[in-house]
Amino acid sequence: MDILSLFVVVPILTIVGILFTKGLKGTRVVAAVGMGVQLLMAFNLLFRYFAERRAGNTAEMVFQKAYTWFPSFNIQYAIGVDGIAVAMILLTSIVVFAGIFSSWKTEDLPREFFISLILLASGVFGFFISIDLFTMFLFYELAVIPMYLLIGLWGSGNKEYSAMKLTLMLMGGSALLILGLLGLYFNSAPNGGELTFNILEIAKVSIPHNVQMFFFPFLFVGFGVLGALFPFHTWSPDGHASAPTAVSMLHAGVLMKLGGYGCFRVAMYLLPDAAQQMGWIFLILTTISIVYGAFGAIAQKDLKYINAYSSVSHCGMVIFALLMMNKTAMDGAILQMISHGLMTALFFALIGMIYGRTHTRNIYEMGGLMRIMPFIAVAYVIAGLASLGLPGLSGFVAEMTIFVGSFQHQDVFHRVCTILACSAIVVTAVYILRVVGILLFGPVRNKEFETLPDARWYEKISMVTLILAIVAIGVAPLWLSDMIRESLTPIVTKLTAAAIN
Amino acid sequence: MNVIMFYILAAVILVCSVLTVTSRKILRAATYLMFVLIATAGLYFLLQVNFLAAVQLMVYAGGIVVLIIFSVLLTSHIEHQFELAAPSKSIPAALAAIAGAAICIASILQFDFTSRLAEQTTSPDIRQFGHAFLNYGDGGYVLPFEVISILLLAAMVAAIMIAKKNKQ
Amino acid sequence: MDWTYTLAIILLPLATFLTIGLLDKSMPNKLAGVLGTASIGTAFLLSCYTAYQYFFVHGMVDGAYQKIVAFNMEWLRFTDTLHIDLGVILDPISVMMLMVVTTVSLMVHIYSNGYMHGERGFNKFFSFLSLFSFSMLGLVVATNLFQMYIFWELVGVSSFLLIGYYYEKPSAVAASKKAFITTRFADLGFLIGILLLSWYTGTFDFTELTQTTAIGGLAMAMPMGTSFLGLSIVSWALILIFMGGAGKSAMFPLHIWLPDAMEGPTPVSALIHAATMVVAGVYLVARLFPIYAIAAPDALTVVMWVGAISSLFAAIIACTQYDIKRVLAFSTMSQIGYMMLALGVSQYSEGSNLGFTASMFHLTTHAMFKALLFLGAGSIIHAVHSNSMLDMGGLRKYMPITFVTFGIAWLAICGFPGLSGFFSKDEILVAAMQHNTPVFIIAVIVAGLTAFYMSRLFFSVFFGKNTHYHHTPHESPKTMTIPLMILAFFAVFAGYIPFNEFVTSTGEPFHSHFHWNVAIPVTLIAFIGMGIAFVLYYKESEIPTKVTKALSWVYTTIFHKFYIDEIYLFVTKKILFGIVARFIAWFDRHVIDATMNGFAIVTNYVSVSIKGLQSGQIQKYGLIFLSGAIFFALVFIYLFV
Amino acid sequence: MIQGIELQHILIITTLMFFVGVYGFLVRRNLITILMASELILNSVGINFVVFNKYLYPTAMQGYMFTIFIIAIAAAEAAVAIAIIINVYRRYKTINVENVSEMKY
Amino acid sequence: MNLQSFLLMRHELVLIAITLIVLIAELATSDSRKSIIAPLALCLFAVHTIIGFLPMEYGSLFGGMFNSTPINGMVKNILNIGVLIVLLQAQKMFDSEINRGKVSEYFIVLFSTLIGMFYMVSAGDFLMFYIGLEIATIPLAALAAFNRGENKSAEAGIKLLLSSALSSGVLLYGLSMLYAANGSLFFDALIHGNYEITHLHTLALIFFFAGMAFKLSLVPFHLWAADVYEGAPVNVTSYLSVISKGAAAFIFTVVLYTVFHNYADKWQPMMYIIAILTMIVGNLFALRQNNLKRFLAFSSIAQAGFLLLGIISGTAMGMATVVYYILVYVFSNLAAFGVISIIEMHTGKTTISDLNGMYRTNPKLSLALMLALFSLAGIPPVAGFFGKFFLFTAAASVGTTANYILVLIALLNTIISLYYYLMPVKAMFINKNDSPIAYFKSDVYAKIGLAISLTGMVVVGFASPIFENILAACFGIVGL
Repeated sequence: MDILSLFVVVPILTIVGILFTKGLKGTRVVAAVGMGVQLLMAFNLLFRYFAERRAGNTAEMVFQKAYTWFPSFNIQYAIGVDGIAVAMILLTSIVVFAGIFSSWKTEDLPREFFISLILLASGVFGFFISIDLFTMFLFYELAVIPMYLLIGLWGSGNKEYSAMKLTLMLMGGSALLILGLLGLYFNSAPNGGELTFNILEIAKVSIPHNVQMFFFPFLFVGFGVLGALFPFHTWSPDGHASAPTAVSMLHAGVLMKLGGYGCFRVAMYLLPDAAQQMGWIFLILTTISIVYGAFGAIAQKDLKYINAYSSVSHCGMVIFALLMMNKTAMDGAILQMISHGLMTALFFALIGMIYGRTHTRNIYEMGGLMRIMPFIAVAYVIAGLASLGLPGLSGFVAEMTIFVGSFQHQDVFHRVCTILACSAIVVTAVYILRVVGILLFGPVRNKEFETLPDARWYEKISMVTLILAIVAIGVAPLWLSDMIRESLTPIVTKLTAAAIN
Repeated sequence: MNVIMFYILAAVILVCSVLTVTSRKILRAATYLMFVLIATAGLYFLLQVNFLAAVQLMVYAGGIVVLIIFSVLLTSHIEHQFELAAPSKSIPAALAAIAGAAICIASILQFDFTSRLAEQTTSPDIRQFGHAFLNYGDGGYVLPFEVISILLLAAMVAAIMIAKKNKQ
Repeated sequence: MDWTYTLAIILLPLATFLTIGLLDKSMPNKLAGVLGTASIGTAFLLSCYTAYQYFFVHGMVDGAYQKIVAFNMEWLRFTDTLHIDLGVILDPISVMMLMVVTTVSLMVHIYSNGYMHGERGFNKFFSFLSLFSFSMLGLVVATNLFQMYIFWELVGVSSFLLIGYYYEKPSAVAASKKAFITTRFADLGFLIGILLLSWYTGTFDFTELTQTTAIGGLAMAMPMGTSFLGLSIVSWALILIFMGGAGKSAMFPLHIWLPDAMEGPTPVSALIHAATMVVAGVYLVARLFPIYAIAAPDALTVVMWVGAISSLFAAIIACTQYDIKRVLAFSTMSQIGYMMLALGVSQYSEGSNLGFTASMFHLTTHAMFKALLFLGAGSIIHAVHSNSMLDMGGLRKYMPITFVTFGIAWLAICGFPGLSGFFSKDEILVAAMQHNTPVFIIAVIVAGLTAFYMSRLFFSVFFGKNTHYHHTPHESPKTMTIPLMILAFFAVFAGYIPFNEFVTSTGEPFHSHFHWNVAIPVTLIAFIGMGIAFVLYYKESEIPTKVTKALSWVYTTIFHKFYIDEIYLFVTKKILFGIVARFIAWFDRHVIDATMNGFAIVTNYVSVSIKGLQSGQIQKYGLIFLSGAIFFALVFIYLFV
Repeated sequence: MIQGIELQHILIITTLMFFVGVYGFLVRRNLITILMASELILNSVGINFVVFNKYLYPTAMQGYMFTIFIIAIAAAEAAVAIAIIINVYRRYKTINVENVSEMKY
Repeated sequence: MNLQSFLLMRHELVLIAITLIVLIAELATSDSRKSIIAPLALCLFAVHTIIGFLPMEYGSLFGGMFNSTPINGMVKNILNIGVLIVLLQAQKMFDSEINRGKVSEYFIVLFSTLIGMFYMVSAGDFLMFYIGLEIATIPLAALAAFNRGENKSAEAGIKLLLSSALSSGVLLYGLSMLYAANGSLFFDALIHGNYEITHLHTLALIFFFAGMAFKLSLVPFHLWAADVYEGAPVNVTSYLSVISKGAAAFIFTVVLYTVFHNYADKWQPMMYIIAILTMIVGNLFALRQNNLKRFLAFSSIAQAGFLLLGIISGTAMGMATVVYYILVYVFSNLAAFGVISIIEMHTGKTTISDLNGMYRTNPKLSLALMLALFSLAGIPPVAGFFGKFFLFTAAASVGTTANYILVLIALLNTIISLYYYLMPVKAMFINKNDSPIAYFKSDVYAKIGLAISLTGMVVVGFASPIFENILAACFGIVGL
């Protein structure tokens, strides 16, 4: 078994293992062990990747394997990773691991919960290791669909509505996506030869310009829906608000990244001319996303809504940076994906913990939590600081890379967009501090909350894992940034060549 | 002579067809239907396809119409006069039928049949039919002949199945 | 010479922060206090050693103090040329700042051991103090703009944490929020400035940025030509960078957070909001001074005017405030305005760079006497349990040490001859006079006002009416008074350091002499200010009330700080967060989301409205069947050939 | 071939018969009369096949044969139809087609 | 022609033999021993299914009336598997007092219709095609009216029979015109006929199309379907919606690709319109349904619309995707019907709201239904995803913008369909219910049936040789 396929196999084995357990206790242990192994494997992959690169392997993707699956369509099970995928896999395994511990006390149908959760995770892993568009899409859908049950069954509030809305909108996105994929497939051999779904193969040919222009919007918007691109983001607030903790973590932390990842790996990489020509439209949309999401967050009272809008803003930043189409900005975009993944997961984990104790998410009903549950509160402050881009935490690294990269464009349009996007960091500070001020500081508003307990050990594992990752990236970003940058070379080269044309 | 005969038959077919679908008494409708079918058989005779004409008479006029009359007796009051169809129903139906007929006739008239007319015609006799039915090579119809028996069996069993009362 | 040990100055506080922060409650308070103090003490000693090494052992090369990069490592790479490094740079101003920061910080640490005694978050307080020291030192030794920005943000957040130290007090929370957001807004300008500047220069590195030849090249290059609203792009970049500095240094109009920041514990006010963090803006401009002076004189003019206006503005307001810490806060703002003004009137050439040196000089002396003032005020508050001057009076009897040390600081800030403030102020005024008369006049007025409001404060606290106290105020413990005394020493003698020998814009020392023609009139003006205050406040009198009544409209406006806060509140709370944010939230739910839901609703509606098709009537089915066939026949026979 | 009669004439008649049947199918209320109408339809098609075979392609017997099978199938269909109609009558006590519409929408 | 030639008709002949054995068994057994008939028929049919997979030769019989080709054989095998599952699910039905007396009739009629379909699938001329079609329809009407005790069943029977009479009338009229225009009813002759396309040709095509569209329940020729599906006994409904439709879809494709391949300019646009209409109307009606059978009826109408996407391409790949989708659809829809029939037979519940909270009492059934619905909706990892994806691929392979738009419309329709497919899932998993369907043990046969369908649903997707074999078999159809 090759090192990459294991990332899909281990979750499936974990699911099988869970099938043999009874009750919450066994289930969660199996899930935690499985995902712990996954986490270790991710680190192993990271080191193996570095070793491979150091050994002078300059292939675009390493650990490549390809098995023909449907020969007549030339569909392959083709896998391989570059630095970006490795980073995303690492992110995913961290978030999933933390997610398992956040759902330590899932009393209702625990087996089903963990199975769905891990199924979702395996979809995500599969997505990141795939270089064949078909399998990639298969895993993509696999990751999206368990969301319905996860939200509908274990969620809270108006969960049925939210779950349905989320599922339908995301599936709407994937509907556009299929069209785009088919377009790519049928134009993958313009000069004759075998059609292919393999990203690396398609990247070698130059697809006719009019074809690019036709399919780019489908692919980009298709992925953009999952990446919460304005105005297709409205599933996000409701969905996140209703989802159970671990699901919000995974969804905002990892699943939304699939959107951004697809945007550049598929839409922009394979259709560079169209990306260059139509980028401005989406750039406007993402600029709106960034500012709009941040302002949207200010007016909310519900913790999860605040974070959901904040995600809209941050994920907007991801796509914004991608559309700047230079190495630095795209590097920043991917750093931002990872950073946002970690901190939003932390946020949702914390919100889950707070909600689990107070049974409210309305910030005005709480207050002074710093005194009642200092551990959670401090973690919340850290997450908040990461979110508003404090140096030393991951958010800063990502945002600065994005801004510096975006500023490499010297025309007025890009500059204005960049400056508008920069201004969001102020608004971010406003809503983060607003929450911190109301929720954590100030007097305790509800006397009943005085006796609530602080974090339990499993919650601490969840929080500490994420915080460690946030700090690790924030303090020592160079290894990650370089790994991503070097992997961006082929993509940026294509985009640059397209710009010259 | 044939021409006159044809037009008489044609008139009977058309008029009785119309009467079949407009008559307000059900038995009369059945009778008109029988006339249509018999006239059709007449047409077959006129075309010198005698075997077919005989089949038409026996199966259609003799079998089906009797069956229908039976069921009429079982299910309806003979004296019962139907109400006329509501205009909201009959007008769209009539329009659709007329439109359909118009399109079909237009297409038929535009088609160049004359160049395809056979130079000489044959009138298959019963022997030829017999050969065709039992021939399994080119131009043979033994397969459909056998297969239709399955249909008949199935229809029979099906009719029994529906009509069968539980033994209790 | 190996300078790597300077890294320890920065890392020691960081280690302390992590140790105390992570162990938190499992560490005894005493130990935390001692550990924090010891670590900053070590840093202080190392700084002294560094200063000694830098100025006296290493000394000048080619007649100037050089920039020495003691340590540098790549931290994050953006492009081939643009990368963030973390490192330690040593040059006159950074060494000077190291000294200032570690000194004040050490004093505050010692002082806090007493002041914060028994507070619940004692350990947290010390860990935050260490965090701040770390950030501030990191800022000071930054080798490049982005490192500066990084630590800039970190000091911002430490300031936020420390202002909000009493987090259960809503006003403290609000103040911390306000401080952070205001400076954050300013930092936005800083960031964009960095982006602009770095895009044109291709580097963040101070050494490269401030090389005069490079600047010359920059001046020749394209950006000088490209102008926006009449100013060159470099000017804009530098103005934006200055905006960051103005935010941190509470310059008009970004000063609104500083008075509120006094909600923090008093040692914090002394350390962060008087002596160190708030002068970061001045330091920033000083750091980039060559570019300002050579490539963007326009920007420097802006610096000058902002400084001048701020100092006047703050001085006027300070005259009317009753909260002892707020008076000091406005005074801080005013003095920093002075420093900015001094930078603004300076130039990057020999002979006319007096302002630069004066500014740095004033920065140092101000740090000493202002920290002393704040710590003294803290001592008073500690005793009286109130911030309001109205609750105080005649305290000299109860708190002799505080009285004496506070008095020294008071004289120093008023520019009493012989004390530190006198010398540094004098240099600033001279520089201003040489350069720009209106600014000079403002500076003189401010000097008078400063003397007035400081005396007002001093007299009404230590003299004035004999207030009745609930429990008799008493002198503070040793841990608090010792730092007061040490600082008093500095407040007196810091003025005798020959700054022109060490800290100059070019690194080359210049000769300077004392300008009696400026010093004497200004000192007189200061005395007049003190005199008026003496008359009004030495004894309880009716005159102040009468004056205020006579000038009621003006007085109210000034008392309310010219309503700047209210304007900000209106723009931010009401318009941005109230109207815009709410509108967006509404828009999102009721327009965009509704559109998405609309698809579902329309689908459903259509679904219901066509259900009649499935009527259950087989003949209607037949009719539709037939119509369908006929429709297709029509279309494909006649229309679609 | 009927001497003197053109193919088109016969076709017009059968087409008319076909659509009369269709009309009957669409408007008659009694299930049995609907069945009768459908017999008209089949009958008209039968004539078509015979006529085509006779007039156009006399060499093979495809048309005749088709008609024979149509007749057979019509018989089977009628048998099953009547069985079901009687069943309907037993359940609904009427064979008015408009009443046999429990299932809709 | 020799005796070995009969081996080409192996599927049909074995099935006829089985039918006769059942008939004889009915006559030969006493009343008390009638209960062995159902298992007997089932076993025999299972054997028949297996025999179907034996390697066979291919060729043409009876002057070209009967063709045996690889793809025909495959389709027959697919139908066999489907029928086997239907029979497994039907076993429970014969336990009831009312139905006990008509077991053998049920099998005879059902097998006869299957024979009809086989002949239709193998037809080499329109006569055999028509006879097969009618054999596959007329007795089915009787089956729909199988439940004597129910109004709805009788209504379903008469509706099916009468509407099919009209549609076959139209179809026949079209065939007669085709005969007039081309002079033959044999597919081979029609393919090679060289002629310009006149109005009469077009008319023939359209009437033929309408008749087949009726069988496939394509909008606007679909209206009978929902009522009949709802009224018929659940096993008959599954048979109608899966087996009958699958066979019709296949032969429809074959005829379009061979006989009418010259008319592609006509039928492709027509199919374009009908595909869009079918998907939209089917989905819109399915949205509102609460009765499970009616719900699946409309869903299967929409599914037929998707199927057209494969046909429209006019290539071997298109045909392969159609056959593959039929296979997928057999498993998916029969799994769904299987669960529904189990529920209906054990508890008498037939609506979606009855499913509320069922997961907590009957988790396995719920999971099975969920997987089946996911497969129908085209969600991985079950086969429906592959089936739909390939259909879209086939439609897009034409490469015109119009076809991409068609695919887009289809994709948007999958979203609507996802909504209603999730409704039962929501009912079972999410909705709370104080008195959900109590736990019950399903009978062994039904379990086997479900197991086969579920296995099929998973295996068919992932095991690529299945698709590859189908595709290989599709090459060589004349006209491609």
